[in-house]
Amino acid sequence: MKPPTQNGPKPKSAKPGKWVVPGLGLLQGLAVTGKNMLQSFYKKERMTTVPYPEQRAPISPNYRNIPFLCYDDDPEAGLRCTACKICEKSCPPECIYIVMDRDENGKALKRPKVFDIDASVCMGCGLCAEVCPFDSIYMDGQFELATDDRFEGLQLHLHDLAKSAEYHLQLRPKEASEVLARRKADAEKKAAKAAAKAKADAEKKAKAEAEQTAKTEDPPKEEGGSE
Amino acid sequence: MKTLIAQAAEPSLWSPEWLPLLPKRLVENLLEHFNAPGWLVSIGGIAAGAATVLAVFMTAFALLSLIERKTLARAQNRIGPNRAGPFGILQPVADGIKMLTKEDIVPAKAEKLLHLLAPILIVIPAIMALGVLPYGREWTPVPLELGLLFFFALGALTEVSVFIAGWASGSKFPMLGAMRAISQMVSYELPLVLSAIAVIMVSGTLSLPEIVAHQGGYHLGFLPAWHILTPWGLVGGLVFFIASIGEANRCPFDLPEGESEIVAGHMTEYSGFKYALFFMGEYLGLFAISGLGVTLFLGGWQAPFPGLGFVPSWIWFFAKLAAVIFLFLWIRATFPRLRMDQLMRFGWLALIPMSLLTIPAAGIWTLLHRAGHGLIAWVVTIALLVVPFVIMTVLFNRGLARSNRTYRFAES
Amino acid sequence: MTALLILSPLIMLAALGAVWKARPVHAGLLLALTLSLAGMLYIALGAEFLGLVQFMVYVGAVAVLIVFALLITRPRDEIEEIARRPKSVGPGLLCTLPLLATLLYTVDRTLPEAPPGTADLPVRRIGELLFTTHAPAVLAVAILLTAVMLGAALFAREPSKKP
Amino acid sequence: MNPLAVLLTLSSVLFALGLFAVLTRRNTILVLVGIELMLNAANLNFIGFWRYGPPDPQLTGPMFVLFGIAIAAAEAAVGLAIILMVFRHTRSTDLNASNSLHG
Repeated sequence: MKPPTQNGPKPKSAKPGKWVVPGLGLLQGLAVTGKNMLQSFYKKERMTTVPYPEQRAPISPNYRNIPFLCYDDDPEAGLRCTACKICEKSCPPECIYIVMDRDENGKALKRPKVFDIDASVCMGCGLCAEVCPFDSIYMDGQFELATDDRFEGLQLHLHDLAKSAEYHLQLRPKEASEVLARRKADAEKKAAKAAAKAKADAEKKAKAEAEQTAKTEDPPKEEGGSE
Repeated sequence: MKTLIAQAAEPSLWSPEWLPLLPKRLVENLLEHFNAPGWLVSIGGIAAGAATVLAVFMTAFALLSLIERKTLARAQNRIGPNRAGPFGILQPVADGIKMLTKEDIVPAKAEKLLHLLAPILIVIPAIMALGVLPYGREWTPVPLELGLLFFFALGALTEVSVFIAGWASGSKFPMLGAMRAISQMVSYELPLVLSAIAVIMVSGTLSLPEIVAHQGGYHLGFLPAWHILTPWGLVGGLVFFIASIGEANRCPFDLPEGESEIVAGHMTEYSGFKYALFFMGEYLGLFAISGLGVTLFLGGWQAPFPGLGFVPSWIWFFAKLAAVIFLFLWIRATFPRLRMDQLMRFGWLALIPMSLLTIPAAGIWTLLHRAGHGLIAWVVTIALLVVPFVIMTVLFNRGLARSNRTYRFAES
Repeated sequence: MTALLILSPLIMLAALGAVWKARPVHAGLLLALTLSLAGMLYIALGAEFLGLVQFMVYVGAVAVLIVFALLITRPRDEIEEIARRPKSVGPGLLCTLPLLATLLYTVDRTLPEAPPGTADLPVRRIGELLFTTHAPAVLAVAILLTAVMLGAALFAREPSKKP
Repeated sequence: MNPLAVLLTLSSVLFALGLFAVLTRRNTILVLVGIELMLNAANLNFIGFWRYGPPDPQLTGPMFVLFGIAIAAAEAAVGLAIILMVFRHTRSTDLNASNSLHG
C-alpha cells in the first residue's frame, strides 16, 4: 500500500505577502541569545540556577523521598509510632522492619524497639504514610543521602528516622498543620471524654460511697425484720 | 653590566608600541653584550619573538576555554564555571591538570607512530600560522612577502593531519569522522580563498603587513578605510567569516566532532594530553583564522578613529580579535548543528557563488576608484552585490511557496 | 646549498617508501611527505611562491584525494602484494635501471659549470607574465579545470536511484 | 659538488622511482602515486634549471611548473574518478582484474 503523501499545511512563511529574507532568521536568533546574555548580568529573574551547596532552592512540599518517623516532643517517649506494623505489611518492596518493644516480663509496650528502613530498597511510594493510622510515618524531603558504605550506610535506624513535629511542620506547612490540628482536637476530645468519664466515675464512686454510708446506717434498723 | 642597563634604558625600548618586542630586543642586547656571533644573536632574537607569540596565545587559549564556557552559560541564563579560583579563573589550570593526569590509551589496532604524530601535526600548522599575522605596527613576528599564501598552505596541512588522526586510530568511526571533517574543510577552504582573493586584488599584495597598511587612512575624516566598510568587503568579510567557522569546525558546522554525531569524530581514540593537544590545535586554529579575518577585512592594527595615536597599535588588533571570537561564541550559543548534506549544500551553493561575486565587484571597485569616480564605484558595487541577493531571495521565496511538503506515514 | 644536501636524501627516502611500502595508505601518506619535502626544497631554492602553491595544491588536494580514494576502495591486498612482489619486481627493474643509467649519464656529461643564477622569484612578475604572455594558456587551463571538476563530479556520483 | 648536479640526480631518481611504481604496483591508485612522483620530478628539473641557469626574465621554468602543478591536479582528479567508477563496477582496484572490455 503506497504510503499516502498528503500536501501538508503550507509553511507559515510561504503565505503570500510574507517575505522571508535568508539570513534574517539568523539575526533574530542572535538577538534572542544576545538579550539573554546581557540581561543575565543585571536582571535577577533571568538567572534560574542557584549556587547549590551555599544556597538551596526551596524544594516543593509534595516532593517525597524516604519516610521519617514523627515524634511530638521527646524522641523516645513522644514517638507517635505504636509498632502496629501496618506500614511494614503495606510496603510493596518490604523495606520496613519493625520489632515491638516488650518490657521485662514480655508484655507488649506500644513502642518499636527496632524500626529499620532500607533506603536502597525504598522507592518513595508513600504508601506507608497513607496507611499509618497514628500519623507517625511521613515522606521526608531530605535527598542528601550519599554514604561511603553501600550496605550498612543505607540502613536507616530508629534514631536516624525520628524527626520532630516542628520539622514536619516546616517541611510541609499545610499538611502538618492539619495533622497537628486534628491531633489536638482528638487529644481534647479524649481529654474531655476522659474528664467526663472521670467525672462519671467520680460520681459513681461518690454514689457508691453514699450508698455504702447509707447502707451502714440503715441495716441496724431493719436488721430484725429482714431475716 | 652597566652598559646593558644604559642600552635597555633607551626610550623606545619601553615605549608601549614596542612592548611586545621587548623580550626579543632584550635577548638580542644581552647576546650582543656578551658579543655572541652574529647568527647566534639573530637566532636568539627569533626564538624570543616566537616565545612571546607563543606565550600570548597560550594564555589566550587558556582564557578562551574559560570565557567560552562562561559566555555559553550566560546565554543560557546560568553563571558558568566559578568554582576553581575566583570567578573560575583557575578553571583552565584545572582542565590542564585533568588532561595531564588522564591515562593515555592507545588502541591495539592503532598505528602507534601515526597515532602519536597526528596531534602534533595538527598543532604545528596552527602555531606556524600565528607567526605570520601582523599584530602591531612594529610587531609582525615573521613579515613574509607571501604571508597569505603561506596561511592557506598551512590550512592544507591540517587536512592531511586530520586524516592521519582519523585513520591511525584503527577503527571505522574515527575514519568516518575524519572523512566528514576533511570533506567539510576542503569545501569550506574554497570560499575562504576566493574571498581572500578579492582582498589581494584590491590591495595588490600577498604580504599581510602591506594589506593592513593599505587599509590605513580615513574617508571623509572619520570613516576608517577598512575593507569591511566597502560593499564588496562587507560581503567578502561575511563569506570569509562564515567559511572560517566551517574551516575551524566550529559550531554550526561542527558535525565532525559534535557530541551527538559519531562520538568525537577523528578524535575518538585519543585521551589525556593528546586530546588536549587536539583542543589546543582547534583553538589556535581559531585564533589564526580569525586573526587573518581581522587583518584582511577589519584593518588589522589600524585605529578606528583618527585621534587615537597614543594607544599602541597592537591593542586594536587584539580588541578586534576578541570581538570576532566573541561573535564565534555567540554564534555557537545560538545556532543548531547543520546536517552533513545541508552543510555541503550551503558551502557549495551559497558561499562559493557569493564569494565569486565579490571578485568582480572588487575589480570594478578598484578600477573606478583609480579612475577617480568614488561615488559611482559605491553605487555600481552595491548594485552588483545586492541585485543577485534580491534575485536569490525571490527565488527562495517562490520555491518556498511552491514546495508542498510530502509526508510519509509509517505503514500501519 | 646545504639545505639542498639535507633535503635530497630525505626526498629520495620518502619516495622510495611511497613506492615500496606494502600497505597502500602508508604509501599514500609517504607520497604526501615526499610532496611536502619537495615543496620545502622549492622554498629552499628561492621559489617560495611555487613551494607554497605546491603545498596548497599537491599536499592539500592531490595527496588527500589519493588517500581518500584509498579509504573508499579500502584495498586489503598487501598480503598478495608481498606474495606477488618477486614476479613484478624483475621486469620493473629491468625497465627502470637502464633509464636511470642514461639519465645519470646525461646529467654527468652535459653539466656546464653552473653559474650562480637568480635566487628570487618576484611574485608580481609571475602575475604579469601569467596574464600577458601566457594569458591563453591560463584560460585553457581554467576551462580544463572546470571541465575536470564537473566531469569528476559526474563520474563519481552514485547512479541516482529512481524513487 | 655542483648543486645543479645534485638536483638533477634527485629528479632523475624520483622519475625512476615513479616509473618503477607505475610498473610494479598492482593497485591502480598507487599507480597514480607513481605518476605524481614522475610529474614532481619534472617540476624539480624546471626549478633546478631556473635557479642555477642563466637569469631568465620570462621565468619560463616557474611558469611551466605552475601549469604542471595545475595539470597534475586535474589529472589526479579525473584519474581517481575513473578508478572509482571501475571500482564500483568490478568491486576491486586490482589492475589485472579490469582487463576485460565487455560489461
